[in-house]
Amino acid sequence: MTRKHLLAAAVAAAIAGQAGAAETVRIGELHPITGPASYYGLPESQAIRLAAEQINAAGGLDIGGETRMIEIVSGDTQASPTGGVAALRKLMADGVQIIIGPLSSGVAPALTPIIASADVVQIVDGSIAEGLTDGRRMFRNQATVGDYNLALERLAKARGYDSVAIMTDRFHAGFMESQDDLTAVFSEQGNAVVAEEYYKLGDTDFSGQLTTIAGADPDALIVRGYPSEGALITRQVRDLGYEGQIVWEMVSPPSTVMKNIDAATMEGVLNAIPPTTEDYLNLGNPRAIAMAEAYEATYGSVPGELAALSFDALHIVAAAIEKAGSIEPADIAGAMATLTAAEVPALINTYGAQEDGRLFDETGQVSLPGAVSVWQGEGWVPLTDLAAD
Amino acid sequence: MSLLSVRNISVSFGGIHALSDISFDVPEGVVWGLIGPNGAGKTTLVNILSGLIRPTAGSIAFDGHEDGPWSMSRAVEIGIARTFQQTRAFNGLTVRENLRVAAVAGAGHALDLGIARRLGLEDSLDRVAGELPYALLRRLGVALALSLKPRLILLDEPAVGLTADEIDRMGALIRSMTADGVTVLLIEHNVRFLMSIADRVSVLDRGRLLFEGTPAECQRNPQVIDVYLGRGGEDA
Amino acid sequence: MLEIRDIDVGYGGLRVLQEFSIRIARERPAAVLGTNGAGKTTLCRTLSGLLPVRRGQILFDGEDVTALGSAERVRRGIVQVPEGRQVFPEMSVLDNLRLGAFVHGEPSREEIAEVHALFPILAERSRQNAGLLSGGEQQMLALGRALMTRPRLLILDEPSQGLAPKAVDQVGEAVRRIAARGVAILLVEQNLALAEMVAEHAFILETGRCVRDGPAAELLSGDALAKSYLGI
Amino acid sequence: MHGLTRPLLVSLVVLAAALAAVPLLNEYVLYVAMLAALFAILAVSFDVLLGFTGYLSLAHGALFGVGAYCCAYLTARAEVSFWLALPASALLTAVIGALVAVLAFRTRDLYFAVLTLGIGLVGHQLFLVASGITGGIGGFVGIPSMPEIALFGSPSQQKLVVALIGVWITYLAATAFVRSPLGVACQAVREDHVLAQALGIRIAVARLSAFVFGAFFAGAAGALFATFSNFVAPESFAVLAAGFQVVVLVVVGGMGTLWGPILGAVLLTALPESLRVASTYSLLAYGALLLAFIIFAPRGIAGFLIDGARRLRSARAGREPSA
Amino acid sequence: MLELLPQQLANGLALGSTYALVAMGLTLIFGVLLIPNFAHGELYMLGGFLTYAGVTAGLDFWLAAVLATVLVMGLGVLVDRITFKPLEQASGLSLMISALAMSIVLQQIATITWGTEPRTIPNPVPGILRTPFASLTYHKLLIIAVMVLGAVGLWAILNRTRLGLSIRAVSQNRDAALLMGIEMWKVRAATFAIGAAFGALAGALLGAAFPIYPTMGVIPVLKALVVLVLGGIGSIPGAILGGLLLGVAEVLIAGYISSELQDIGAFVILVAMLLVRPQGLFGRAQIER
Repeated sequence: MTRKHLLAAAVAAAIAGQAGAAETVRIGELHPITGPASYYGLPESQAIRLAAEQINAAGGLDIGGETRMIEIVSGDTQASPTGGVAALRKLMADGVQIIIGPLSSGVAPALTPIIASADVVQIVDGSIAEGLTDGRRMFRNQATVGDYNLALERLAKARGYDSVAIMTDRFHAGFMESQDDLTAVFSEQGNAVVAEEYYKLGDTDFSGQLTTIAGADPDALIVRGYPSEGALITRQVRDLGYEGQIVWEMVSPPSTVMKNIDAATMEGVLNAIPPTTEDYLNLGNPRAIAMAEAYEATYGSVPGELAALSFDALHIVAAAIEKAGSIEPADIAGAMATLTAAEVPALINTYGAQEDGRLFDETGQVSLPGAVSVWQGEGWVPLTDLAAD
Repeated sequence: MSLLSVRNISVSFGGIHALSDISFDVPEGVVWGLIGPNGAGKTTLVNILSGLIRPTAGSIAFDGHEDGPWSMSRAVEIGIARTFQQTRAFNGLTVRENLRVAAVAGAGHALDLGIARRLGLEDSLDRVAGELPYALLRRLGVALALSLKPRLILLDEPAVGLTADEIDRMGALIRSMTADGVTVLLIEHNVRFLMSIADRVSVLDRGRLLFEGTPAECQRNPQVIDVYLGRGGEDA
Repeated sequence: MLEIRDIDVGYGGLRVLQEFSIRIARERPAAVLGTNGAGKTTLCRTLSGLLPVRRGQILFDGEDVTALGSAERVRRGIVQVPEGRQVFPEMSVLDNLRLGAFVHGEPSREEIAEVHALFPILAERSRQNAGLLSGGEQQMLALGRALMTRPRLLILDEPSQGLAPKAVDQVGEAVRRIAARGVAILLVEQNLALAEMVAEHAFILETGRCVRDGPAAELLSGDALAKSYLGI
Repeated sequence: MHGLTRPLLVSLVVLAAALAAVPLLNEYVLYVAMLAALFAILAVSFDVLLGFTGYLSLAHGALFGVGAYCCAYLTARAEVSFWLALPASALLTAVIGALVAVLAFRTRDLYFAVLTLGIGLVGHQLFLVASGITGGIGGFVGIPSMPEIALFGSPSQQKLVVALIGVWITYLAATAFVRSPLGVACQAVREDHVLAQALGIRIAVARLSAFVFGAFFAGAAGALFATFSNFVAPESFAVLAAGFQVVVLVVVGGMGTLWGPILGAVLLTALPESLRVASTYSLLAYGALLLAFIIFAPRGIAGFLIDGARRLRSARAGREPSA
Repeated sequence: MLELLPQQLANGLALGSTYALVAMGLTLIFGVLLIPNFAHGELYMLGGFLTYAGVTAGLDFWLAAVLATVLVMGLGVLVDRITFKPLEQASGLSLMISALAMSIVLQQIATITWGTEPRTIPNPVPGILRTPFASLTYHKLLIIAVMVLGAVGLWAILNRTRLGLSIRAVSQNRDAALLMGIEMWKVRAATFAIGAAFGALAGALLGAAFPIYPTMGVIPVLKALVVLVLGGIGSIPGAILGGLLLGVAEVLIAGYISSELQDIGAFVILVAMLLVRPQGLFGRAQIER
């Protein structure tokens, strides 16, 4: 054990030597910056950098009276478990003790054992897989898949669907692991599940499954996965003559949707997930609008759907550091556990407060209940009354 | 008593008779020559004896084993080894490795470099077979077969492409095999060479056994001369 | 017409032709005779440009063609009927003939008719796949295909191999007629039958070297070759 | 086995040097080095089949997964000691490898490659579908760590030490195998299987043993991977991940030598890590480097080094290299 | 369930046609030149992206598709020059690795140019043909038609043109073809261009139904490999029949057995097929080397 401490001391000394006089707070972010998942990962990474720049421009962090700037260190998970672990190890070897991320549910559980045994605090801003947090060192400001399903379940109940069919992306860890719970709730509520079918990311032809589903003609078809397949499934099932309600459960930026399906076919499709960046923009959330404008000015593109979560994650970390007055992971984690939404004024997302007003529950999880929106024209519109359109 | 006894072997490929009703007996300790023009079926016969292809009909007995025709591994097991007309060696391996493969993996005994010495390969042991000069490659082919310590060796045109000196050397080698108790069945185009070392000769023509006798009888036989030079003969 | 000067050809460590030299005149069809492994096919492939020459020169009509590619040699009229005939088995007889004329564009009807006249069987089997022809018919096709190329020198690599004697006679007859049109002939053979019918001059090839040459009548009749082959 | 002395000594020296470097490495480098070592085990075992027997199997990544899941199940669910689970996983993988081999060896060349590709894809799908055992897409969580070895360093250092010793054992076993009568027979199969048969070699036994040998060590590497990561997911064992990766490692390292694949594994694990700084261009650079490499050194690093050494030797001898 | 069978069969034929379309280019290049061009999937991908680029620049879909196809044909020849030509003497394995490397390079060029966001070309033929037994979108009918036309076109090129004559000659006997004065580099370039054209055309057409993104070619090429082996490597009829077989099998498994087992089922069919007929449907028995 002494060896370990020696090593840690040596690393700390090396870092101190590196950082020199203008000491910064190093915060690591782990997202897929390269590879196919970079479409989701890059905006998250950029939103974090944006938030950091804004905080620094406003004078930096006030840590027990001392002012420090934030330095973001990026780690590319390449959306693979080994890539993610290597990136995390690299960040830790560089002395980073505060981690934001990861996005992928396939990466997150690979990081957990390492973070659990290290002096690091983590806030997950992407993965929705169950577990992952412990309320001591590991937190999450993203919804869990259970939160996602909550909206679906309420929708099915309110609409009184007699029969539902479910198409699930079996490469999506979160959706797959919650499949049984979801069908159990549906059955309990009297929404008979008449078909449970699967597909995988990258599939292009779903006609085998969809012909069966269209033949069963359920009141609702629930599609769980990613928007390009969602758009395809929607088109193909309509082509097969299915006329029931189509319900998506997926993060689906309208820009991506519009690149893959025409607006007329999408009209009336429902989506049951927690509100996304786009939703907050549509709702006229001023902080969302400010963030989007700054994002566009900096990166020349619109922020991704998950950008608001990543943006929030950095602000939560910053608030926790200031509250703790320390950059020790244990202190930050302690402050994070007691943080209230009011203490983080920059938050874009509307988190449900815990009973005692805290942001995180005792397992380190925020409450971010799903909501239902409907596709109208060229985008999602929040649905206020579940029982009617 | 004959070492190898071939009875009524026939084989056809796609309706064409490559060999019809071939029978002969090879006594122990001789060099038995087998000649005939291209397409006569000589290599087919070697392929059958070594188990590479199965005949359509007929039986083979060898050294008390009556169960022929047999598989390639069985043939090696009972003491029949062969060489190939287009010399086959393991081209990516060195000479030493080639011999090791034959001795260790094929015959199941240790590498014996005496064979390499006998074939004049001792200076080339570390050369890659694929880069050997032609004559050495042919000798390597024979060395591989000898490494199996066979009782009968089937040599498919060992002298092809060799210079006169090398042919003489090959002839001496073949004679020395019989001295060691190895019986030789020798297919050859170079009739001069064959006649000089064979004890007895069979002539194949279009799948049939045309002649059998001593080399001297063979060279005098007008039918053999005609067939061999590709003059006349009856239609197939 | 064709002059080969001291060429060395080989594969890897193997030297197949060594300091090989011969001269061939248009008006005297020539035969190169040798046993298996003497280097006959290597010689043919070298002349067609499929194998590089390591040393020496090949002159055709006084021009050095040593460095030319196979297509250019074909254009200049060096045409080969390869060993084993090498027809395109899954193509029709007609398509095989068209390929013969490839370097000159589409063959005219007259050209095809001419070949058909020489080999009537090819007209009969025009639409059939070449792979379905008998050995002798395939040899006719290979010859006809070579004629379509408008050869000035026709190299024949063991055309009698695997043929029945009657078919050999037919091939010999055809080659004589081709020679009569002023095409130079280089017949590379193991068997005497065809050479006796066709050649006026002969070379004997042993292990990559030309060991004897002379008028075919002298070299082939009597015992000279029988001695070389049979060792009498 | 007197011929084994030299590889034994040389590899011991290399191993000692590698072990001596372990205390100098930080956690990140330790992790990457550990991955490289596991891939080296995979590559060396795979080379016995690809480089020495001449068969391209794309099912090796799936066999790696069999070992990983087997060890995960044994240690996490059946609570077997890791030191028992490791050989058990390797053995089970060898048995499954034998079944795969019996199927696949009915074909050759590209057909063999595609058939094993199919088997590899089926294996990956089975990891996904058999979620009761494997945890499905969510992965197998909570695999116990290797028991601590009291003698040496931090857990990460211990992992690397075990992995390096694993490479060493694999290398020696592979060396012994390729020099054994079976291994010699495998090379005969690779070079010319008709001649091999004519020499009485039972080619079916030879190539089966090569496949099983490869499967055994792939299983062992998988078991180490599972216990070192505490978590495994099907994605790591997809044909497009480990399945192709191991082919690339062996070909880039140099087929038919046993040290070449180790160099290949080290280089190609280090390369993407060193390209991390280039982020958006890292994959492009990786592809371009790989392309350049295969074009300019088609026989791999080993071939490149051997040629270089030969040229150096003949230059020293003052003559042209002979053809 | 059984009343859905005609619909499922129609689905399967439509899916199978997409496989056949991709596989034809791959099998042509392999059959003629013995090159496993795994980068075919990236030519397919570029066919999709370039058509998309053309359509978003305001071109008519068909014009854009033709332009993209021509561009990708040139690219196919370039891929051969860079990836395979320098390795003429090397083993098939080296060819495979260099193809893999080229795939990565092309994917990354597409990523840098267009990003990884999936997008779909607006469907040029909207609408559905409904019959009492089955209904198919016009787009699927278009793909089946293009597959059939492509096969007929390829047949015509191979059997009715001089170029085709030389390609067939090279595929049957390379040496004899050289003796006819056929120039290898021309055949090589033409084969790659035609093969690439099939990839590009498939990409353009399927991009009007399926999302386009840089790694979209990976799975189709794996499927095409399976199709190749099913049908017999190098055989064009084999590619078509193998493609249709795989498509129908996948759809029927998803429709009647389990969509979770779709991939496993398809590969079990492959394995079973190879065990019964190791050379594929139309393949010649493997030749001893």
